[in-house]
Amino acid sequence: MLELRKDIFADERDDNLNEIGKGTQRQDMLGHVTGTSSFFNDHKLQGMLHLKVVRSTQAHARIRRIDTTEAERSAGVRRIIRGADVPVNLNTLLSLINFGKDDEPSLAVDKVRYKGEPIIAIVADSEREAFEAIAKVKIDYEPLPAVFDVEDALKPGAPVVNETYPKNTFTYHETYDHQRLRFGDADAALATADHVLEQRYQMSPIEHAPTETNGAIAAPDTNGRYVVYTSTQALFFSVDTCAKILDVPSNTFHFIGGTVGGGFGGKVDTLTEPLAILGAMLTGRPVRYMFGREEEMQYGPPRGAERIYIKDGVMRDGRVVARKIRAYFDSGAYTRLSSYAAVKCAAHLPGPYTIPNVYGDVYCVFTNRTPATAMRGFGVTAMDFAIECQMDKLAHLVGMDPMEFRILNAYRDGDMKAHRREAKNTALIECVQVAAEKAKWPLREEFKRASSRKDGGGSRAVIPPTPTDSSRARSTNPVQQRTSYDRLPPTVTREPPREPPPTVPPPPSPRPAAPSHGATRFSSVFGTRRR
Amino acid sequence: MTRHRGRGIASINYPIGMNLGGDPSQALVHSNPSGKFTVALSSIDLGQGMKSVTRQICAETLGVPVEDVYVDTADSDTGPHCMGSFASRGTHRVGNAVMAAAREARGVMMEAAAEELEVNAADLETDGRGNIHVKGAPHRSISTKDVAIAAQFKQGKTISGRGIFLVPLSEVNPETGEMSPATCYAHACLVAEVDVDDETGEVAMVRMDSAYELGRALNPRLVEQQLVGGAWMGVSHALYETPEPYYPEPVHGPRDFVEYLMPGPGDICPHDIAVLERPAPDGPFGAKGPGEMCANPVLPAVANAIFNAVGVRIDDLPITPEKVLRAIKAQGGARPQPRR
Amino acid sequence: MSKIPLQFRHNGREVAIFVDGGTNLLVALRELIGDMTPKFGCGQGGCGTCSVLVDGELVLSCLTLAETVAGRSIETLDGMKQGPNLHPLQRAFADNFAAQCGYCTPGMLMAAKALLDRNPSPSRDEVIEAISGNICRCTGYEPIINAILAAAGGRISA
Amino acid sequence: MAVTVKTFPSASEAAGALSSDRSARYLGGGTLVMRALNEGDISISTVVRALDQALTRIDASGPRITLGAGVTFARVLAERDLAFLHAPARSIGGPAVRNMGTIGGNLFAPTPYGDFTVALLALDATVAVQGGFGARDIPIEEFLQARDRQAGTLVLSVSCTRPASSEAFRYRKIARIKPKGGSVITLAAHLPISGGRIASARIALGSMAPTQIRARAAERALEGRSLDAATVAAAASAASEGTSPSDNALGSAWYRREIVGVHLRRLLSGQE
Repeated sequence: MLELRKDIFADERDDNLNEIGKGTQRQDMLGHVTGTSSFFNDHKLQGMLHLKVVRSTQAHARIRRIDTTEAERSAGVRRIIRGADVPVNLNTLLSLINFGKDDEPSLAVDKVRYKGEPIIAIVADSEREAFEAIAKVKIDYEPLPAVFDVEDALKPGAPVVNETYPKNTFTYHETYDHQRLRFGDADAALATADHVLEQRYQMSPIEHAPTETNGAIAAPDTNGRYVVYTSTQALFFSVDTCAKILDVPSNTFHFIGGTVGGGFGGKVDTLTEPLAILGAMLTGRPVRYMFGREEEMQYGPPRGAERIYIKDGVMRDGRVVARKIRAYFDSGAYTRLSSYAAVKCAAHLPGPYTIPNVYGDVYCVFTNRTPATAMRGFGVTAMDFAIECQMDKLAHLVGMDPMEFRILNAYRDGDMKAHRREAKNTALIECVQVAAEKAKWPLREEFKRASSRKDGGGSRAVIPPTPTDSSRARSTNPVQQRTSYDRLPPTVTREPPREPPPTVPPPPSPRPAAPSHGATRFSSVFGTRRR
Repeated sequence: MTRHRGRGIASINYPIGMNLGGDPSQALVHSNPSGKFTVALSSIDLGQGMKSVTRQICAETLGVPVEDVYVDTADSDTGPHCMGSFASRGTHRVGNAVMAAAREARGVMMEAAAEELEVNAADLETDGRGNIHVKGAPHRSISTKDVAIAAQFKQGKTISGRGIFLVPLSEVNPETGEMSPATCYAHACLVAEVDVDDETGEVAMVRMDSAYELGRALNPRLVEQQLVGGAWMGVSHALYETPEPYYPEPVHGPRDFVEYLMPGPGDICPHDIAVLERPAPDGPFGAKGPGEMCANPVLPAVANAIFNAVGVRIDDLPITPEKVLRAIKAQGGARPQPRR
Repeated sequence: MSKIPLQFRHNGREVAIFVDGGTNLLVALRELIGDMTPKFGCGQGGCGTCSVLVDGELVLSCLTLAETVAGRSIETLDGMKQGPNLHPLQRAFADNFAAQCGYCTPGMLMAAKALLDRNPSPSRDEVIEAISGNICRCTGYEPIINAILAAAGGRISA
Repeated sequence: MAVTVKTFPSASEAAGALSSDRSARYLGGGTLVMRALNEGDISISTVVRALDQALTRIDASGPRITLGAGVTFARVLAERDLAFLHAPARSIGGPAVRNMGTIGGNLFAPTPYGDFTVALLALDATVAVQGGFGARDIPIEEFLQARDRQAGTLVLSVSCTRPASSEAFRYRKIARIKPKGGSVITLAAHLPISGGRIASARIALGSMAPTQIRARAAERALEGRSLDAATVAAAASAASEGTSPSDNALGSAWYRREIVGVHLRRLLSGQE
């Protein structure tokens, strides 16, 4: 049930509108209920071939030899595609906006970096014949030690997952192995806080699980072009990615999509389009490449897992005075979009609260698992879980009602946020008040009277003195991103200085066999009083 | 007594759009000779309602009924560039582009109408039902259809418009993280109520109450779809989902919808939602975007409710019955906290 | 490769096709008949997007060997409309905003039809049971349940 | 190579075809074989079907009931005389799967499937199979132990004795997802009462070992006793004895061992 609270912030709106604000029926509803909405796979093409990929059985291995002779002779096989057949067999998605280095092949050549990585693509008359040919491909692997834990991956001597980033971390600003946020002096504030609470949080990977799996159908079109029916969530992203990988002008392609059976972030990576088009180019026939459900679940990119450590200082009156965060994004074997998730996450710190001292280090870490990508709430969902569990614990620690605790610490108009921009147009307090009202959760009068539009700014608008990390290298003229359309000369790559991993409490074993139940950990640091 | 009830809360905010490459989107709006408009986009509708919300934005801006607008998405030959449908950017970024394009088209439409009515375009207004008339003199009126016919066959005008919306890239200071990550933020607070079985660790959702602030609910039914479905996904993330049940050890990954756990229709609970509207200064009609943040408050609210019910903190997602049971056993039984 | 001739009723119309051995009914309907309303969601029996009715019974077309429907009557969403008018269930789904991406909708509607054809006034629990084999990732199920109850309650006229 | 479908009028001919071809699989309801084909299992190149009406026969009139292997769960649910099997039948899949899936197929369904078979194990069912060498009856326990070696034999029917009362047979599937979810564990209990005391109790468990198994220690705890709180507690605490559950996507071995006693206690004492 949904209720519009038009009474709140009414003075900031003009509600005298014709179409806006109406619950008008969806333009696509009639198509949906009659089954006539056209998804990428709802196109029947004459003589369509089927593409399937041979996936790595190893999490980390050198490929010694690939033998496709028997597969090539298998019935119904039209074409075997190897990495060498891919014109530009190295890419990273955000290279289109010059963010990050090319680090991922379409088809692995000398090494596989996760179980399920595509090595060979087979185009055949039928799916069955493609499956039969897959069984005949022989791949000789030399297994390498694999790393699956983000903190293990940062230890000296850890296996190098992705040689483009030999430290197993994405490189920020050509300098750092993490994205950082510095606002005020968190260490000094922690030293004088009434209570300090340090906790570890672990977000799971998540599969997007759209009911329609990833896929594309590519077909030779008139005048040397290719028509591509696609499930992509980002049409031009996919067009430009295909143009780069296949080394042809982008107007070679006519992409048609726009009606997609759920995405949630899982259909940005342009995994099926390049191989489907290449298959069509090499066979002259329409080619479909659609993930099966197990492929979608295990080898389609998930939301990356995140591990987050939060150390907070809180005063007896409930004011949070310092928040120090270290977060690790598990990017899997390649960058995809996790590099940006870390930036977005750093900007999100310390959550929707005005905390005068904030310190954040956010790492994008490579491990030998399926590369992660964007998902609904990208870069933020896990951090919100951590922050909000932490806020509940802090409220408990100081004996405050958790709703009132949030209102007390909520950011308000005019406050300075940790990424050094003034908070405007805030509404956290009102959300808490209305949710409390709906849930019949009692709030004291002073908290009912609080407002996002009152009592912000002033001393809360100040950027506090922030100590610099003298030990760290300085980058003088940071150029983090430019669009590829800027035609910048390629930037010079420098090795980032390695900083020692900060000392942390030992993480509990991630296996349920030695459970990481929060209870004992929480009680062990519960009430660490400094005075 | 094996089942314990508890309530937990969480409050969050969420940035709208990305700070990547300016995060641009374009739109083209044009009229056919009958005064019916087409919006050409390359943006994707993956269920969130892109076609529908941009249709309403276009109709409102043009001043025509929504039935007179049709949105065509995702053809790279006809739709202009868009970064894509993610990062809660659709309503805000694409909506702004459509608004700009519709404004330009409206300008031409009003000029054409002015020529037909022999008045100054500034003296005209739309009635939202397909007519344009002189302000204060509704009888001096012309239909958008007649305007379109005149523009096409008599005046030689194209009733069309181009729009782009871009937030210039904000460089990130490598030392301090200083940046402008977003121009506006949506907000939410959610209360979750759960039952926890202290012998099995099973958690059942009882109800949710929430308040979401979204700038403006351009279409409350579409907003409701996002918030109800998104909260379901939040419950799913909190209690059920993972493609790696023993993360970081990569074993026993689910292969089908029986092994990949998501709440079924028998696991859902009542959810009472309030929507607040504090318009974003740069949003189309003030709108932000509800698409992603709707799930986020649910995860911690559920975790906090479990603590309230049985006194254990589960900081690892998903909060499986096993983790709850292990924690309860480790503390020597359930310790219900004061009811709230 | 020899093809197997196959004849059945598709939404009231006799159709004849030739299938390969092992072809499932979903492929036969989509690629040989051209009825794109049943969708591929998993091929495993777990999602229900390919649901159709065979002689009035709800089945998963991806797990049905095509040649087993010889001589039988298949209903898909393509045949649900009553002439130019929407079926009450289709109307109810629309009125209740019970579709977002629309990909699960054909299967949901067939599962709902299988229920209402047998049980015109189901309880909420019976509705939940009836759609329990169908995955929806967008809506959270609530609007779908409400739509089916509304259609059953006759609050939606054809 | 496309798949060859061979359809026979009689079960014995189908059994003959199965036993002579290692790549042949019998197609019942399709939930196992068609899924395997869809997912690219190329070890199957022949699909064998039988149109034999005996395979879909239900004989539920007397004290001993017989279900043809091709009987679907939906048909069990439609049969009033089979009320004691309605709970296990309803716990399988959603409506479409129940319209397709068969009693015979369920005997072969790997974990986390095969819940109906848990009920049959508790009921001490007999499985009638036809091999290349003729038909024979096998106790279900023996059948399950040798299940991996049953390729080439065709299940014809399953029979069991009807429980004396609705109280005498209890079934519960513990699933995370409602109303349709994979089994974390599945429990079935047959509790014949003679003179107020339990005689020849059979407790069967699903997902507690590589195949469905009996909880013999729990059965012993019940034997000769009345179903009071102390007896129930004794059976519950013995529930995990002799089990060997595994970790899977739905739960860990540790969790299964922890909760099997709780759920057995609840089942035996009639608690939710």
